[in-house]
Amino acid sequence: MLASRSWLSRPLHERSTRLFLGALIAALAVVTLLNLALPAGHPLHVSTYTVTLLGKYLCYALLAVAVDLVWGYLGILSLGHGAFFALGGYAMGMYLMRQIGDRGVYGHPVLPDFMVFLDWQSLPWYWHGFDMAWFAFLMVLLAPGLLALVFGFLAFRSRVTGVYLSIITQALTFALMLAFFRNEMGFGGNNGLTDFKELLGVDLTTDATRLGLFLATGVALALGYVLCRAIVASKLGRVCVATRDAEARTRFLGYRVERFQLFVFVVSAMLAGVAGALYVPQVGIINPGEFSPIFSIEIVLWVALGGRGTLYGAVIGALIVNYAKTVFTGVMPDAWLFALGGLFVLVTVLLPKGIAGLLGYRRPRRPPDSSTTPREAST
Amino acid sequence: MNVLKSLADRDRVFDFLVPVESPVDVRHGPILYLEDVTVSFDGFRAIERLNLTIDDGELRCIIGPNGAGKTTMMDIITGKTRPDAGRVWFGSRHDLLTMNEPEIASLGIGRKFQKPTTFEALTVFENLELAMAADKRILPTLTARTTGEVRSRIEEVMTTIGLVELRHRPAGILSHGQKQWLEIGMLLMQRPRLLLVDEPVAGMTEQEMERTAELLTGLAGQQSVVVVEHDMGFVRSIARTVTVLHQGSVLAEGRMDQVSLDPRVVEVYLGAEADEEVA
Amino acid sequence: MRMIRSLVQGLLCLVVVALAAPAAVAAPDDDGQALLEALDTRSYADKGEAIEALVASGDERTRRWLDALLDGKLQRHQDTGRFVVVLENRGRQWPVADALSGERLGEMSRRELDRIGINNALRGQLHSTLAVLDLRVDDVRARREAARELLGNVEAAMLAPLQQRVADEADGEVRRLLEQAIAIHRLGQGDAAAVEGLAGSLNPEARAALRAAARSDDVALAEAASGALAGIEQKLKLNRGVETLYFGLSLGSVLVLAAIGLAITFGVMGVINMAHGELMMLGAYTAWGMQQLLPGQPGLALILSIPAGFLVAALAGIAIERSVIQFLKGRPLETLLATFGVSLILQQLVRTLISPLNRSVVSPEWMSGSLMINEGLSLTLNRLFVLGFALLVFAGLMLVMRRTRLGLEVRAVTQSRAMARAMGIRATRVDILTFALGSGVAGLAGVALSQLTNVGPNLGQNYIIDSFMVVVFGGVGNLWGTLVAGLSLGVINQVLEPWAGAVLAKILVLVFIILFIQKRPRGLFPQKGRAAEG
Amino acid sequence: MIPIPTVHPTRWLAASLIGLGLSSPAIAQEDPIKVGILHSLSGTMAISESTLKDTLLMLIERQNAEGGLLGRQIEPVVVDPASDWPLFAEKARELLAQEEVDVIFGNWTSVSRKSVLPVVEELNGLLFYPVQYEGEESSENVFYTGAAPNQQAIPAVDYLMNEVGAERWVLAGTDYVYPRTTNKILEAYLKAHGVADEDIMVNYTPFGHSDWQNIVSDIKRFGSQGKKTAVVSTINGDANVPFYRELGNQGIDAADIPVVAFSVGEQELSGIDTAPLVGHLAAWNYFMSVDTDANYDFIDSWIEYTGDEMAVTNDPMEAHYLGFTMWKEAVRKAGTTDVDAVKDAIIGVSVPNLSGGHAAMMPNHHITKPVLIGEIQDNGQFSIVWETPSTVAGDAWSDYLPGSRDLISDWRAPLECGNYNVVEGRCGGGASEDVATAE
Repeated sequence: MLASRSWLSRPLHERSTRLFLGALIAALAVVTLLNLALPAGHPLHVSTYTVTLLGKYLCYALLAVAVDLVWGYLGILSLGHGAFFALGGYAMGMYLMRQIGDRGVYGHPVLPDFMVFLDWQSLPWYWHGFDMAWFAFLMVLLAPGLLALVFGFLAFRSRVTGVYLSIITQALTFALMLAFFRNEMGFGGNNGLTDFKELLGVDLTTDATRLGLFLATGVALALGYVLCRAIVASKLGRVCVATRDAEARTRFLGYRVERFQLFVFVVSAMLAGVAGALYVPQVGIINPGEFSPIFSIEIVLWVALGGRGTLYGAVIGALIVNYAKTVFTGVMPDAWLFALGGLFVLVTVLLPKGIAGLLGYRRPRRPPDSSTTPREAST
Repeated sequence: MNVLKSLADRDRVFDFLVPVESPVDVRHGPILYLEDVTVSFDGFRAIERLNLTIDDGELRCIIGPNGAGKTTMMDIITGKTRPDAGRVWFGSRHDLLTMNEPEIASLGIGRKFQKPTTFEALTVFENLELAMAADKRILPTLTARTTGEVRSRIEEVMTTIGLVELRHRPAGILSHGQKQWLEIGMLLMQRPRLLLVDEPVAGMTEQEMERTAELLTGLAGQQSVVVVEHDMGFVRSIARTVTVLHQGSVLAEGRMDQVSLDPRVVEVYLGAEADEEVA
Repeated sequence: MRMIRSLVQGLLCLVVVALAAPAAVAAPDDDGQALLEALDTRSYADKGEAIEALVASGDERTRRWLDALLDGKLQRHQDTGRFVVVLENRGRQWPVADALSGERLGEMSRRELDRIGINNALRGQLHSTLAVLDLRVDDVRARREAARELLGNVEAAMLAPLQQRVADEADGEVRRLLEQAIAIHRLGQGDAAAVEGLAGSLNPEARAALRAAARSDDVALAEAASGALAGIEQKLKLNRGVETLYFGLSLGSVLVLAAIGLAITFGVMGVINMAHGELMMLGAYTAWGMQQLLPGQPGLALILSIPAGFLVAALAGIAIERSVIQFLKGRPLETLLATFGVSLILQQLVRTLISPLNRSVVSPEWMSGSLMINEGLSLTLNRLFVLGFALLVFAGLMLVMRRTRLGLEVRAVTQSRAMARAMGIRATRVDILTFALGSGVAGLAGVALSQLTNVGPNLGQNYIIDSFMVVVFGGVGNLWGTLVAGLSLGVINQVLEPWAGAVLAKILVLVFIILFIQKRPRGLFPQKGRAAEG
Repeated sequence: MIPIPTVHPTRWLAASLIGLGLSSPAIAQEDPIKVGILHSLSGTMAISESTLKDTLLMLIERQNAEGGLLGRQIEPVVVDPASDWPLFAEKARELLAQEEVDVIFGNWTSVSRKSVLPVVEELNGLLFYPVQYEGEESSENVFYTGAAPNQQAIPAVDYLMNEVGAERWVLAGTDYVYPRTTNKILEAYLKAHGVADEDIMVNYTPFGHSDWQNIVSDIKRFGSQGKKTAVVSTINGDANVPFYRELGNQGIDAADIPVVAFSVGEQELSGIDTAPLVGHLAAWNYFMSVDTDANYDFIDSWIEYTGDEMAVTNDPMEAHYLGFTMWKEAVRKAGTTDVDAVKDAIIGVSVPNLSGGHAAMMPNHHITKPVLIGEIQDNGQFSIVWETPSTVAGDAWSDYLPGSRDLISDWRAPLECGNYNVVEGRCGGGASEDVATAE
């Protein structure tokens, strides 16, 4: 698509995007430098542990961007984005499992360990192909994408909106969680997939790989961000905002609203999938917990906290909350929930526009405060 | 691989939904044709056996007391509400009852709401840009560029509705009157064959009303215009033919002076109208 | 078994036992000591015999000893070798009484006491022994219980005395049971005639006996038995249906209880209260607290905790409304986020202040066990109560909404806040009251749940999602919708469960909800009004 | 509070990095021995795990009171993985990489252990795992002080078969790996003892399942077939309360259909109204009611530590007690806390366990334990009705599973392998490089 180059490159001319990318790249560079150049024990040395941690944050950041795309610009509050994240993660996890080959504890050439000791005889059909990287990576996009396509097609066609939409997205992820918990499903049940060995033939445990994954995530975040910016800065993005604020009006202008919603929803789901895929090799496990509705709500909280409808706000929110979680669970293990809960309450009450609202810099068009009108309120 | 492709140009997935862009056929008579249309909301008959024809290029005013079914009629024409019975034709080719809002809109029927609805978060310019007649499928919209000719068209309309200097202000901050204008502007951008205008001058100053009147009368001719209005003064100033709705069906139709003499009309409407003016 | 002989002898002299006063003073040269000595052995077989001996002895303290033995409260002091009955066996220091004389001996450390242990086999033996004893008491209920206890536990040697009992027995029910008990025994002996006596009985013991007989090699017997079984199975089919329906309704009633409060705060005020579950948790903990305050009277405590639970939760609700929600007027989304924070805080609060562990809430006598409809079908009481309670709460809410000034104002505010204001309704006050009401109801739900499931910090988490499903499925802001939705989802779930399994059933229900919302994007009973807009 | 950025992301990110850097105190040489405690203090598992944290704090406190270890004080490092499995891995990494602890005591659920496993192996840490589990694992860096299936499930079934005379079996469990595996083993074991398929009913329920009406009535029906029926319950944590309540209310008492549970201990019972449960069974390697002085002392110090007269002890607590004591001994033996030294030293270490007899660390990193069967009393305690004549050694690889029948584990030289395949005569694990390169 020749035309696409122009719309894709559009955000690169925006000040906000340049600032964001600059910041991100700088951060990546600094971390890499501090990790490689400085000797361990040096006060400023960034340990591999920290690098992996940051890698995880960046995955969450990408996920948050995906959510902000549908919530902030389309007005669709998805309480089920964790499902897309997890599906992407499982696709990657299945690939990594197949990579273990016969190095599992039972040394079975094909079957993953959990299948061996629940004595499955052969590989279930949906596990085939995941030994090929390209297929697995394709699935990382397709699995969440198709789910979003089907679900969104039904929901938007019958014009399910507002809280009803939110709740059925929640039902979706909840149902998937229960399904993946079932051992009959062949996804390792509650234990999920773990004990990964290597990715694309590279040992996962080496510091180099970890740094690589971290950087890869950073790049993915940058690309994802640019893509989302490109979408929201395009005329299509304006149609989204139009839909969010006056759906009927948009219809009378001749836009097939449900299809725009579907398109953006699917794109967002795929981004979430990518985030999940990058998340799994870094934390070393994927299990149905990622499907839990509470997690999906947490994602929304990151976005709200960072400031919805700004994309970079989502990133900030994800980073802050998860950093806070890491610190609190270590520093005040018995009381960290107070701190986190308090944080949520205070920010929502005191900063309706989130942290982005605090930042001096604003996009030329102020973030819509239409969230205060009753109609938009219940979305 | 072809899965990838289908993802790449998703808008083709729904080819069957893409409207047939065929010109409205008005060689045999009216552009809009309602016959025996009836609709009721849980028991209450909003529209009852309504018959109405609008000729190509006509400017028609529709008046009637509150609850006469004016807005419901517009909902039916634009596909927002489905009637229980009756036929609604656009030209002699398009049965509107088989289409949804976007399809009807893309046929060239533009509508202005009673309560002005613009996209508050978007600027005046963007509002108009969205409204402009263009390929409104997904990828074209995604890759759309605002070309010079698009700009000039928008400029042109902005001057007509007098919002040039506000072009980069979000619609949210416009005054009520300005919003009305912006919405009319959006209609113009659609280049519709038929405009449905619901109470265009509510909350407008005298001269604003005059300009609106000029605008609408100016439009008539190349486009057909249906105006629903309470303000009798305004109606008199633009009306050629007037249709009086009462309890969901046509009470009287004809030139303003005739209609206003019709005793039934005086009773059900003008009487009420008098009260309103008192209130 | 050898015990039988002694049992018979025992039966003969039981008249004395029944009449004898419980606590007699130990005679100087007490043979009781010896009898008990015999019990203190490692081998359970010997213990069995010791028990027979005990019964045979006809000692009037037998009943007391056997009861103590049954509860594991008959113990022996390590040093003195003295037998004691432990009165209260919680903690480290136990109050005890002398087993022989019955005199109080103050407290002893559990460290210096040895329990006379029993196992299930002995427990069974004891049960039937005591049952035989009980056949003589005056209370008809006790006799029926005793007779029921004997079903399937009859031994050959007991036949004669039992038939004697049947003859003397005044109460028809007891007689019927005893006859069945005898028939079951006969069937066990391979007596085909006994099948008649059991035909049509829904009693599980009887069925078990018939099944066993149907497997026997004696063709005639087997056929007769399986014939009788076929008839019984027929009757049981209906039972199954009723049972499933009941299961469904009771599950549904739980859902309704959990959701109904939400239906108010969420449906009426448009507040998406993620802390709703934690308010339920508070209610449940109130029930626990009450029982701590009133030890020994679980029933009273439970009843008192109904108003208390409502109050506590309502106050908590008001606190939340004032401190958080009032600042989020018309931004329900933000309420979702803020109240989620609140829920985290409340959970951790309970963990730190009370304990991360579950708390045990005792169910009072009148709520445990089940209500027997017929021999094959009985409805568990605690769920029966919860079902009734749910309906009461619902009715109560309906009254409040329809008949009271508050209800009127609430509905007005729902329809149009501005208009209501204009008409002089103090919307803020209405908000506070509404939220308090919704929260209070959550508290009530919590009290009820304390009788069904864990009382712990996670209680809320387990119900919040389901509650939202129910409310949305029923149609936001419509109480009837919530009721119908809750009950129907419950029934659907329980109907699916037997063939789909618990997990799959739940998944199917969720999928059903998703698809249903496609068909009716506004739920079962769509309603106009602020919260319904979307 | 965490820094809320009023500046641009870059600066904030930098700030956060420094924050992370500082969140790990600089490590000097002669500082206290660090013991990491990795138990959930919030979330669903807090119910079970938080007491284990306190147990360790108590043990460490007692040890320090006795002058610490190797003349150094012991410093506990507590973190909260919040019942979030990936977080377990992250926290384990934090403990080992940032805090540089010498040993970790922690985990309850299998999934959390599985999630931590790669981390401990990668960073060569020490993990003591105190909970009965499904077996099928033996890691160089993990010591399993809880029961393996052959130390709990099989003896329990033996008891029911021989002492109670059960002929029909309900295997009810929560749907996760521990019950799945245990039930697989039991099924194989039962069939090996001539139990027919139709006499075995297997049922799985989700975590925290709260509506047991249908299942219990199924069990009732299954039990009314004229054969003695027993239920083997691997139902986990929260789901037990409603399960037992339903049992009681539907009138299933232990005399008719005894239920033997593998996950119900004194602590779970303390949250249940035990009246209807009297006589139901549990199989553990330790009961609070065990009548030994060692146990009474342990209980006393626990009650003193918690200040709660009613505080209860349970099997995983004893497991931690054993693990901690063994580690202590091993450190003394090795004269250092160095992981490799301790790993070698600890094999063969034997310490008296609270329920009598000695617990010895086997070469497969499992320990020897007595198996006790107890009946639930109305006071939430168990009365021990049966116990194995001697202690049983934990078996990492079950003999009743086709996949693992041929595997053994021995971490001593020369074998040094957790899953040695005696038939193929090779170490089948990911550890062996030759296989890796053969790929």
